Amino acid sequence: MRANLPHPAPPGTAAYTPPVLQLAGISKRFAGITALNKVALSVQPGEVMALVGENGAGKSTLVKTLTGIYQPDEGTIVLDGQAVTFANAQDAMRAGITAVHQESVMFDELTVAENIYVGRQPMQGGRIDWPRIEREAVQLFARLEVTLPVRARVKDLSVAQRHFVEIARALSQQARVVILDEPTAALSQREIHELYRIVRQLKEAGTAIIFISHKFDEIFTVADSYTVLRDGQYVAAGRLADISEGELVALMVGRAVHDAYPKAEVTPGPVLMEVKDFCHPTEFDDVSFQLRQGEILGFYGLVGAGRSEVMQALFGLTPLARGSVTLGGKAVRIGCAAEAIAHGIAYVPEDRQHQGAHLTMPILHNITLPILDRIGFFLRSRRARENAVARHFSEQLELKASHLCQHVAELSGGNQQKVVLGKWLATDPKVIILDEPTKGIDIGSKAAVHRFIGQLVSQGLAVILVSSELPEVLGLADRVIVMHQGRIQREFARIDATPERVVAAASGCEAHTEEAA
Amino acid sequence: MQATHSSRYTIHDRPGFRIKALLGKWETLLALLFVVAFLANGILLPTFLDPYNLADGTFNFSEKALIALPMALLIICREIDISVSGILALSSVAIGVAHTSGLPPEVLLPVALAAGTACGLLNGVLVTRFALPSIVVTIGTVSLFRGLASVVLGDKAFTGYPQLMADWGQGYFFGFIPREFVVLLVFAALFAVVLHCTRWGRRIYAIGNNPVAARFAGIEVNRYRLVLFMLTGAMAGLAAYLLTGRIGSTRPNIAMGWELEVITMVILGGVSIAGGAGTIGGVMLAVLTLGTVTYGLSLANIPGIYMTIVIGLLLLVTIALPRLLRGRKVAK
Amino acid sequence: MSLLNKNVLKQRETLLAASIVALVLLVGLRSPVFVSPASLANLLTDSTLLVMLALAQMLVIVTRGVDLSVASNLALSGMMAALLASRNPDLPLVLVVLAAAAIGLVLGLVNGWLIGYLELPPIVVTLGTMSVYRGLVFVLSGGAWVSSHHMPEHFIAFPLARLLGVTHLVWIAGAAVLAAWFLARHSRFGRDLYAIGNAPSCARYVGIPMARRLLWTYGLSGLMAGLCGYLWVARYAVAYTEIAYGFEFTVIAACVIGGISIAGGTGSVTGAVLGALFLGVIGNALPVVQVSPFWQSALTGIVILAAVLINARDGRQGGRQILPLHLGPNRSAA
Amino acid sequence: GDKGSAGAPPEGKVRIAMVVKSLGNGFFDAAHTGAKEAAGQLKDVEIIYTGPTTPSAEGQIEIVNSLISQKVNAIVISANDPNALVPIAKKAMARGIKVLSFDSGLAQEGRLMQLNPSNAELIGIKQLQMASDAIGGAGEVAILSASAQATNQNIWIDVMKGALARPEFAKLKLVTTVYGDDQSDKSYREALGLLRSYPNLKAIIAPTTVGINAASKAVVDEKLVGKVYVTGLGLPSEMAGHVKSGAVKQFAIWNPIDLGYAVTYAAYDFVKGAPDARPGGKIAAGRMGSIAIDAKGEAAMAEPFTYDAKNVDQFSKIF
Ligand SMILES: Nc1ncnc2c1ncn2[C@@H]1O[C@H](COP(=O)(O)OP(=O)(O)OP(=O)(O)O)[C@@H](O)[C@H]1O
Ligand SMILES: Nc1ncnc2c1ncn2[C@@H]1O[C@H](COP(=O)(O)OP(=O)(O)OP(=O)(O)O)[C@@H](O)[C@H]1O
Ligand SMILES: [Mg+2]
Ligand SMILES: [Mg+2]
Repeated sequence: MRANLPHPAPPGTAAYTPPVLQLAGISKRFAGITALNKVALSVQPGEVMALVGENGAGKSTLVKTLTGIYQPDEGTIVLDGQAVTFANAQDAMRAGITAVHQESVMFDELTVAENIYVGRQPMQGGRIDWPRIEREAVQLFARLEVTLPVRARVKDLSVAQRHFVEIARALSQQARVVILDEPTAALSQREIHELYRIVRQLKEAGTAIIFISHKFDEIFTVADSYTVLRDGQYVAAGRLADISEGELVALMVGRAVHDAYPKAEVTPGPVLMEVKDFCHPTEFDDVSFQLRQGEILGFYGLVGAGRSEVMQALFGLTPLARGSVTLGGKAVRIGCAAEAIAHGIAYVPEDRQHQGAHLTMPILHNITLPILDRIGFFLRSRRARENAVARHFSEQLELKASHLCQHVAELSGGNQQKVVLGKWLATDPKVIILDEPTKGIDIGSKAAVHRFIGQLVSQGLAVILVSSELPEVLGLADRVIVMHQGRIQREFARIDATPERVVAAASGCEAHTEEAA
Repeated sequence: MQATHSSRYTIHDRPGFRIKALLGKWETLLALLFVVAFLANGILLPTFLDPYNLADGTFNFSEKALIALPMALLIICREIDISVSGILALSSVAIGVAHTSGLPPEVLLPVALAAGTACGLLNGVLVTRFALPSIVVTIGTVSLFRGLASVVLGDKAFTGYPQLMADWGQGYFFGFIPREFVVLLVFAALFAVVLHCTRWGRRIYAIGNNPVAARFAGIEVNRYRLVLFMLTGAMAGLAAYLLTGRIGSTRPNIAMGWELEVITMVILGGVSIAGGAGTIGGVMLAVLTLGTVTYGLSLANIPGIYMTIVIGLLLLVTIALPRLLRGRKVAK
Repeated sequence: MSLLNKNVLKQRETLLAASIVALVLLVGLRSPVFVSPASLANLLTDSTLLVMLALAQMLVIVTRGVDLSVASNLALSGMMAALLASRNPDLPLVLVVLAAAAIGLVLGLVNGWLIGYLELPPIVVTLGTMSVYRGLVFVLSGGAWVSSHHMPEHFIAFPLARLLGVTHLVWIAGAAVLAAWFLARHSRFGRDLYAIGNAPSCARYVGIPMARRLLWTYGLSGLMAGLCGYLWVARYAVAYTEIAYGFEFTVIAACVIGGISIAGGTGSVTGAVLGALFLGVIGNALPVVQVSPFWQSALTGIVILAAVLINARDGRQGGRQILPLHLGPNRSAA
Repeated sequence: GDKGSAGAPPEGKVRIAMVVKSLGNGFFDAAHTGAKEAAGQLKDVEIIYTGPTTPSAEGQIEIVNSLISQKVNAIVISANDPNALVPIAKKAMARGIKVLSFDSGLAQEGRLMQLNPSNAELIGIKQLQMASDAIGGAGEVAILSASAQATNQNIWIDVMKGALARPEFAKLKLVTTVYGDDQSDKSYREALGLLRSYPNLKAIIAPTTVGINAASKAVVDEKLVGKVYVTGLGLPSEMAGHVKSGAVKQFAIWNPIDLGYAVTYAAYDFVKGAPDARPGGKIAAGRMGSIAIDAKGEAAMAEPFTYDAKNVDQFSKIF
């Protein structure tokens, strides 16, 4: 049993109950950068603390140092009044600190149950106790009130389901501190609400929760207190009750940011692209829609609805069973991505790590990859041109990097996303498809991206915006198409797209109710 | 687009020049190694520095190095070809068949190239069409190719090749620069330009670095793979032409086990087996270093088997040393 | 879905098993002597070494690695065992076998250390040690043969001696299969290997001691090679530098045929065993059915490719099933 | 690429390089012993013993290349490929190096002289003779050779096939020829295959050391000792065990020590430019007396010596 020693009150909060976890002077350096610089933080049992900061502020790094994945260069971690050090993730888990990390931690070929207990399977007489693992997994999901086949291989799950497996892993250990690093990034409205419920459960059970997110609405919904990091340094902490959204943003960005959804007023021009009767054996069926010049067409749907698949087919990545595309009046064949790019279509994929970025290549090469044809054959002699292009877009997106030859892997999650975005803007497209473009981007940059989308349409581009963030879709789109189970469920004009109706349509209510999952 | 509103962060074009970065480069390490080996040989072995000997020494690795060039591209592209020595054998047989069936000497080179390319095509098709891992495919095709060679030859051998081939295989320019070596240098330059200065090369790196993202960026990943396999086959065919010309005979066990030596050259050259990194300069440095070391050893009449030990250790040390110096770093 | 997956695996393995039986019968038709009990028993005995090495190799491949040095390791520890036994004939056999295994283990651990703790790519490391170990065989033996009359009787006799009518080789292989199965399915060690193979970068997030696991995986592979080294040398009653030259590729081929993905993370003991048996059958059938010796290599190559293609057929996953399944026959084909 | 006879005149010791098919081969190690003996007697001779790791022509070429650079005085070589080494051998001779071949010969234009251990005829007949002796002159025999490309073995096999026509071998029936690639496991498997496919097989002729060992082991394992006899070419030190086990009654090998000894003397004569060192002449080979060179520049030594239970132990200590 640990003794509860008295504590200095953690900064900004009036602490009556002693904190369960307390950090002091935590620093972490990487090759070049100082990711964390003397960070202090403290949480109490049953407290939900929002950890906020811009991309690259050091949130994830802090999580990793807390969970024994990185070892801090200096500083102390005090758990229940005892200074602790973690050699590896197992130590942290045993001590009761678990996390759902920003990047997915999944073992595709293993079953759901095993994914939860991987690395610490309960043993029984020298061999793994499989029955027990499955039993406990079932109980766990029952407690979370989500239904998942524990024997399924996770590679067969949808992104959302995978996410719940990770959450289950974090909760499988009787944790006293649970850290959620951008848990809602891949989730759609419905799952997000389930997540909230789980968080409240934990809260009532007296677990301390560190909640990392770039979405302020959810921060103010679930969290009690906040801690702000900026450029790896502790900036402020306090109770959310005592602070406004604007003030919080100002704290983390170090300056004021204006409304997140600046809708540039453009009146949609003539029809630019028409998609007719797209069909795919397994993924989607008779998808047809029009896209006007200068229009932002929103695609909403539950994660797994098949939006990305449609877009990837439109971009020539997946062969169609049937379907046709007309661009600017004349029919075009799009057999491969190269042709799509040639026709002025750009697709910004949603899966940054695997589909978007070349992590161990320089920013420069990432950005110019799709437009090498235009830059020239002998790239050596075109260096200046290449640099100019890359710099132009990095600056417009306010990329945080030291030089253009830096490897993308060294950037924070959000900044990686910006590189991918820049890469596709550089193709100077007529139609740009943005699949979850602001996934994991901080509010400051998000505003930048939205401003940018505004600019794009005002220059006569047409934008397809696939997003699982309802406010974003409603805020930006002129029309909203809602997909459900691979088919277009409904289309809303801007005016009559109310959150309720859109969400309802997304979950398959209205009309074909027999299909509702 | 419209005028850039400058960002809050300043981004330089390239990192400031740091001597440490230069020293940290693999090529620097290799160059150092090469110089050391060269000097050591020069000091210890009286016969080493004789220009004629040095020139002749290049015969030992020229053909292998010619295959190492496309192999480097393949490995950068996350593929590998274990079957090169099999291709070489089969191409050599093709030359023999063509020659014995009375074709003129001039067409023998095209024949070799064609045969090699065909083998490469088979590898490429199996890898790209059926999405098979190349190491698996080529483990299969290597015994297929060699097998076919021995099917054609039985227990016979092709000999009595035309002078033209001998000239290219054994001949010299200006009396002492081996033609094979010149051919190698020309191709090395060619490959270096393609890989480092053109958009083809850039795309090869991109594919090796992240094939999916490359596909999303509009690169015809499979076409590049296919072409690289065919290129490797063709270069193996060229090597077959030169080797056959040099030794003037064809047997099914010709060039047995070369694949591993070639791959060793490439890896020692700093090409990452995980793909996406490596330079032709590095590979050529590795080739020269290996050439120097082995030639030195054989001048000292050290049995070949000790050479394999030395080469193995060389490989292990050169890849382990940087890690040991840098200490174990956190994997990303 | 999971059930479906398991079925796919099952299908693949039953298919392989079936084709092995078919092959045996086919050869039997051409030359009946092949299916005589004695011949089949010998076939089994003859495949044991490949089976054992394939099992160890499987564990390695599951971690996304490969061990090219097994054959050299086998030769080295085999030669050491032979020398040991011939130098002091009255040394108990147990000690000789243990020595061979220990040497193999050490050689394997060298690989493991370089790969696990220095995070060097397996193929490169084992490519290097492959030639180093092979060279050492020559150096330590002075290039000389150790042949039957140098070796003590019991040393040679053991592998083929019978217990309950079954050769020791088969008993040992059987034990190895059981051990591997338990390791792969029911031990934390084994499961960690699968996790590592599935997502190396994620292993540290769940606190799997990757370096240590890899160290011992390659150690295990070495141990097996060492044991097989003794068995090989004793079985053929001769030890020289070139023994088992190029055998590493046969072992890898066996794993590949057994459906063990080079990409790591998947692979079953059954697969490894069947793959090895498959090659064993081929190797024993070719001499019996009088195909021209010049065709043998080509045929082996074709067989490997065929097996790989069959495995690949159900290996590739298409798109996901997003559409509801009751759309009609033509669509629901996933 | 000819830079005249850059091979400097032999100052001091005469350096003779012995290039063998592959190192770690008992036969050639014995030949080396012979060469050293000769060197000891000739006083001013230095022997360089070398060869590739695996028996490959390419490997030997690299070695000869370096020997040329070292300007050795003579190269005596047992070639893995009679043609593949000709170009490099010519180059060596062009640079004033005397090239001789022994055991497994080079094509004529590639060497000054070829010292056959014995002639192919003798070797082939001898092996048939031993087989027929073992099985009482009648029955099925099979051949288990090295790789299908092994030059010597193929020559001998042709001789045997030809000789089967002779009356004394009329009752011998050669059923097949298989190849073990000089790998113990494959040879063993092939031997088993023979025993299975030919139930009334009487003898296996294996003109290669790995093969004869594997075949003997197979016969023992199959408990066919006394029913099937193995014979062929092998070294006493490697065969003694199988002779004891009874699987082998007789086997043959020419004396590698004498071979190495003689070829060293021959090379010495050529370097010193002895008047008779030429096709049609003869060489003085120390204790071996003088050996005649025929018009094609070939010389042969005695017929292979046979070993059996009586003498094998005595010789197994020597080579
Ligand atoms: N493995 C690493 N090597 C080098 N630098 C790193 C590494 N991991 C993170 N960094 C750097 O540390 C800083 C903090 O990164 P971190 O991922 O913690 O930011 P973050 O707050 O999580 O941003 P985001 O909200 O985008 O996820 C960034 O500047 C990043 O470039
Ligand atoms: N079970 C799975 N196996 C492999 N990839 C998957 C799986 N589930 C999702 N993905 C991939 O992850 C990405 C996001 O998955 P998601 O469920 O969002 O599909 P989606 O149809 O794009 O959903 P959305 O409508 O939100 O775009 C998609 O590109 C999809 O290919
Ligand atoms: Mg983060
Ligand atoms: Mg999506």
